[in-house]
Amino acid sequence: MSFQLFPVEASSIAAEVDQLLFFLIAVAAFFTIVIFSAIFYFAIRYRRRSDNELPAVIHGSIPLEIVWTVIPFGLTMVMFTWGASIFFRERRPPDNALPIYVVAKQFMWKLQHVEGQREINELHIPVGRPVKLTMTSEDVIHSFFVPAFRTKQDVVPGRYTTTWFTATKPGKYHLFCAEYCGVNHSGMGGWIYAMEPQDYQTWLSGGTLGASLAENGQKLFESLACGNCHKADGSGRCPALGGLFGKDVKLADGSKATADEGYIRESILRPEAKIVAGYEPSMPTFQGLVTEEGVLELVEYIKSLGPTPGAGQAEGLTVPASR
Amino acid sequence: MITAAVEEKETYLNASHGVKSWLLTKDHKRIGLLYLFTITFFFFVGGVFATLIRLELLTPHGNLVSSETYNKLFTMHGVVMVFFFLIPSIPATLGNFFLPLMIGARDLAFPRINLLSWYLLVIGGLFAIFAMVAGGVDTGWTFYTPYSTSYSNTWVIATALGIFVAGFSSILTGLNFIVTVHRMRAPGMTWFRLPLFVWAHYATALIQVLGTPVLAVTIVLVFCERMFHIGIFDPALGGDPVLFQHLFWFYSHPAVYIMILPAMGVVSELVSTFSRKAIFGYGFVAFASVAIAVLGFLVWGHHLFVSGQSLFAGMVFSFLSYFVAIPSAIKVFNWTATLYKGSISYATPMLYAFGFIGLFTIGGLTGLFVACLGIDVHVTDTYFVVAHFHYIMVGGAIMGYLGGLHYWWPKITGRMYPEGWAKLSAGVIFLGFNLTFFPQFILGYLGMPRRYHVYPDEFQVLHVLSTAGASVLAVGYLMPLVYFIWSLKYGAIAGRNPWKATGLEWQTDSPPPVHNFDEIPVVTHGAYDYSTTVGEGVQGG
Amino acid sequence: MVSEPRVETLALREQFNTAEQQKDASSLGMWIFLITEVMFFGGMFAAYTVYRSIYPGVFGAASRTLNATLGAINTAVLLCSSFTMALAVRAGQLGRRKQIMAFLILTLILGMVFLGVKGYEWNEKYVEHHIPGPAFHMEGAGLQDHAQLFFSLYFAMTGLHALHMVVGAGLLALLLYQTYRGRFSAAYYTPIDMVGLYWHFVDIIWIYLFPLLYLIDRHGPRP
Amino acid sequence: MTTPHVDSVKTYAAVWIALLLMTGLTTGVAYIDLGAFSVVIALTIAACKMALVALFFMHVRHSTKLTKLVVLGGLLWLAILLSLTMADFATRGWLGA
Repeated sequence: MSFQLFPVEASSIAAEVDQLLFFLIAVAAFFTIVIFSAIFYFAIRYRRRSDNELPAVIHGSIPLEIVWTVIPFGLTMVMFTWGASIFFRERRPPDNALPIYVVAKQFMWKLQHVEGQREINELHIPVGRPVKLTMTSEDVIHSFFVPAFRTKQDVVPGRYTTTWFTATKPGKYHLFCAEYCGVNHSGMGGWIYAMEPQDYQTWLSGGTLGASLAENGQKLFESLACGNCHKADGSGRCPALGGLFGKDVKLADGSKATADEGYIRESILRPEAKIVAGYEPSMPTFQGLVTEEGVLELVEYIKSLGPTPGAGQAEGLTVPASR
Repeated sequence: MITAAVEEKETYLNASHGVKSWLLTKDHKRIGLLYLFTITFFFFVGGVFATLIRLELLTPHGNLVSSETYNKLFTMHGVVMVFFFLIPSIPATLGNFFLPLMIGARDLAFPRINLLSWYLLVIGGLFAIFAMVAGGVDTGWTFYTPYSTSYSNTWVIATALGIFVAGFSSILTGLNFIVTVHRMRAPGMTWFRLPLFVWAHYATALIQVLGTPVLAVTIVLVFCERMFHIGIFDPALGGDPVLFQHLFWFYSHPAVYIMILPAMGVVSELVSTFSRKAIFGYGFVAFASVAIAVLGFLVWGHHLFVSGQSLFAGMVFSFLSYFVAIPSAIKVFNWTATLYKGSISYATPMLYAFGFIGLFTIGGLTGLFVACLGIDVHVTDTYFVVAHFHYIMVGGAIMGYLGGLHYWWPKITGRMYPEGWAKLSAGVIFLGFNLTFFPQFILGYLGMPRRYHVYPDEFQVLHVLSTAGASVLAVGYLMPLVYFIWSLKYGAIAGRNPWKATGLEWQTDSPPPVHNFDEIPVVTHGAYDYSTTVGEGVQGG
Repeated sequence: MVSEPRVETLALREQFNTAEQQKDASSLGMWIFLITEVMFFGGMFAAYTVYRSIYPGVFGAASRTLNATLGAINTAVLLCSSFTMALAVRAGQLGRRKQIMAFLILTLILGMVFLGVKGYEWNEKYVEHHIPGPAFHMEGAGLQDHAQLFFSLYFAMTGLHALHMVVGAGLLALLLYQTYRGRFSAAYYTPIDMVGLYWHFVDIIWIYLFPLLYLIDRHGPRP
Repeated sequence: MTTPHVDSVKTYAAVWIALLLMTGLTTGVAYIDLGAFSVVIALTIAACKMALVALFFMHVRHSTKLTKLVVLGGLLWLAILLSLTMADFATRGWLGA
């Protein structure tokens, strides 16, 4: 049985979070010491010596009130700004991040690599490269928590949430579910294996390498006969999907939507929620026909589609989304 | 006449007899005692659950109970402690008993509603007890959807109903207090002569009145969703479970201030009485209570930093959260400054006040950690948060409650508690508390998630420390139960004003007569006026 | 005139010093209670606002299936009942027992008409399969799920509103009985005043429910 | 004891007629396509109706400052609930997250 007092720092953000923690500990320790010593000192120095003693009357001091309002306020604003700047970066994945898809369910983590590897309760990642997780849940809310990376994100059914991190140190780290999810909540954990890039490549090419995620998505696309309407040349009843990902889509009600993972997911499961301008709401829902993992494969397939040369772009497609 | 009459003077305790005279009483003092019995019962029920939780966590592999049972234990611990102990604790017992006395009123504005609110708590409690006996509930006290609406197979509805009914008890108490403070003050009792205990309860009442209805309607919606499968929060119908979290925390974050503000009020009284000085910066402390109540409504989203709430909202809520820190800090500094050049007594209530200030300081300062976005992502839903809110809710609220109970025990019963035992138990509680919860900060930062039945081996040492502390704490909590009961018969006769304090409640008999004062006092001084004489109640002229 | 002071003494409870203090306390208590009611409905208004902002189209389509004419008529009925209630309170202020009774009866009748129309509308929903659940179906709107969200909120909001109406009707009946027994006078009519406040508050909730549920997006999606 | 302010039946009737007219107005306007303004107008009319009911029928205009404060406080708290909740839902996807 090992015993530790402080968690390892294994991601690019971990050291920053810890520095902020040390700042907060320093502030907290300072005030704790000030308050505790003042109480001890006063309690002893001014202890009651006779039962009828009447101490001096003091009502207060405006300058003191100002001092102990302004100084803590200044300190808290430092804390806010510092914490928010870390959070801001933690919540915005870089564009070049390695995508991993996560489907959580009671009580397991299902993780898929773009190359097609599937893992359960284990995730292999390379160090030194940002990894972006796109996550959803099949049932209740879960939370993807890797203490060594100082990162955590709830996984919410019905939508995608994302998180990202760059592992800095090869090793084996705890993965926990941090949002209470039912009977076996505490068993819904696993391991993150951070590996040197070449080891990661070896791991990727080893094992039973099936089709890539996009290839699986293509198979699914074909077996569901999506292509009957979503014709590549744009002549179908539904918009062509080539080059769609990341673009802004003009909708029938005049608004715009960015064709990100969440948009594609919604379009498959609730096709009538957002109708592309110029098209009839003719697509049936695929809820119950496609699993969350299947949807992710389709997302990855649509992502992989470049613009079809010569094909008429769907009317709704306009300028590339500006980030 | 005088010697004979003093012995048999009519008090609220002996004015009438029999079970009916208690169960149908409209006297705020008797209702306060009814609450006292009720919440003491729930405190020990919740305590039994806590004990079982800590025993289970002695070993990492879940050897004592099954996961199912463990989940029910922490859920019922939370539900009982929050809704049936902490929220009613100080306001409904000490507040009920002393608020009218402290403002020089004969009773609360609506005595029948006051009795009704006790019955509502009892009925709510019966629902909750039914749920526990029938098989328990396992959603966590937070009832997050869709687990609570679609997945849990336990007694969610009975528990939710219990909380709903108890919520109305809390609303009615708050309503009663607000009207009482506005309309029932004795002649001369201006707002700035009010004891800070009254200010704190006024602020608390605002939260009870403004926040609790939102919890009530949220429970109604959860109830409908579970019963009729309509979707308000159901992602299968396009509902957003995060909306539930917004509505839940709109109440449940301010609810923390329902627990801590009254304790702060108690501590203001204790610090003043036992250093024989006016509270330093009275106006600042008074307004800090109201500020905490108001600002407390603007910060609920800091419970949702990793929930899928927008990045923008996360920043707004973190920013606003820091504003609550300021009035809390003002209070701590002013209490400490009150000690300066005081005449400080080490009576048991003062020991609790010292304990409160120390533990609340730690609890409050760690609040800065969890309000900080960068840190909270890591520590939320871990034992760090568990430790933080226990420092506030146990280290703060319960220390304040016990301090107040010791302070006013002579007034309530007419008897003194045994000082030696009381000091010992205060010390035991302080030590046991810190040993229980300080290790949990470290556990949390290490990454130990909350609500875990089984945990990795490397966390065991800290868990064992925590459980050891919990056993000490349990002994500390049992001691007052014994000596308080003992004192009813054997305690020394207290007299009107054993602490030589200034408040109006000390100017009437102990225990007080049915209508509190033989003659309604006329108030001529502010609270805590120790400028002329010691004791014998200088607030009334 | 002789009986007036007696009534007043009877009604003054022991914790108060004067009848005015007691009246002020009741009125303040009632207003605070109404604020708790605002927050109670506020939770549902928040849910409504959120989902309407996420699904404006479906909410519009679902809203168009409601019968706006009946909604408007019902609004008028409720406003009339508020008017008669206000007159009942006025009659209370003046101590005119017969007028109080007449206006209370009118208010009660109008309240019943409102509930009747509401019941008729709910029955329409049932016939049209617009009640959320497995049998739910809405013509035209492809998004059955989101339309169910609208109707869940519709039933929750109008249902809780109607429940408040029923409670109000009960209070009116109680007032009628008390007025009949000669409990009230110009010196003491606080209960009529308080029930009046409650009744008007329930009216105000409907003043918002009507446009939010019935009138949003009546003209349909724009080209 | 202060005598209550007794409004004339005429005042009540005028308020009543104004309320009925506004109900007709809001229903009528709803059928005119005003885009986003439809909601604004509907809610403005509702607010006016609420003000009339509160000020006249509920006697807020004759009430103590405290009562007025309670009313405004209640509305403010409702606004806090709605606006801070929407601070999340209206800003999903902002800041590129």
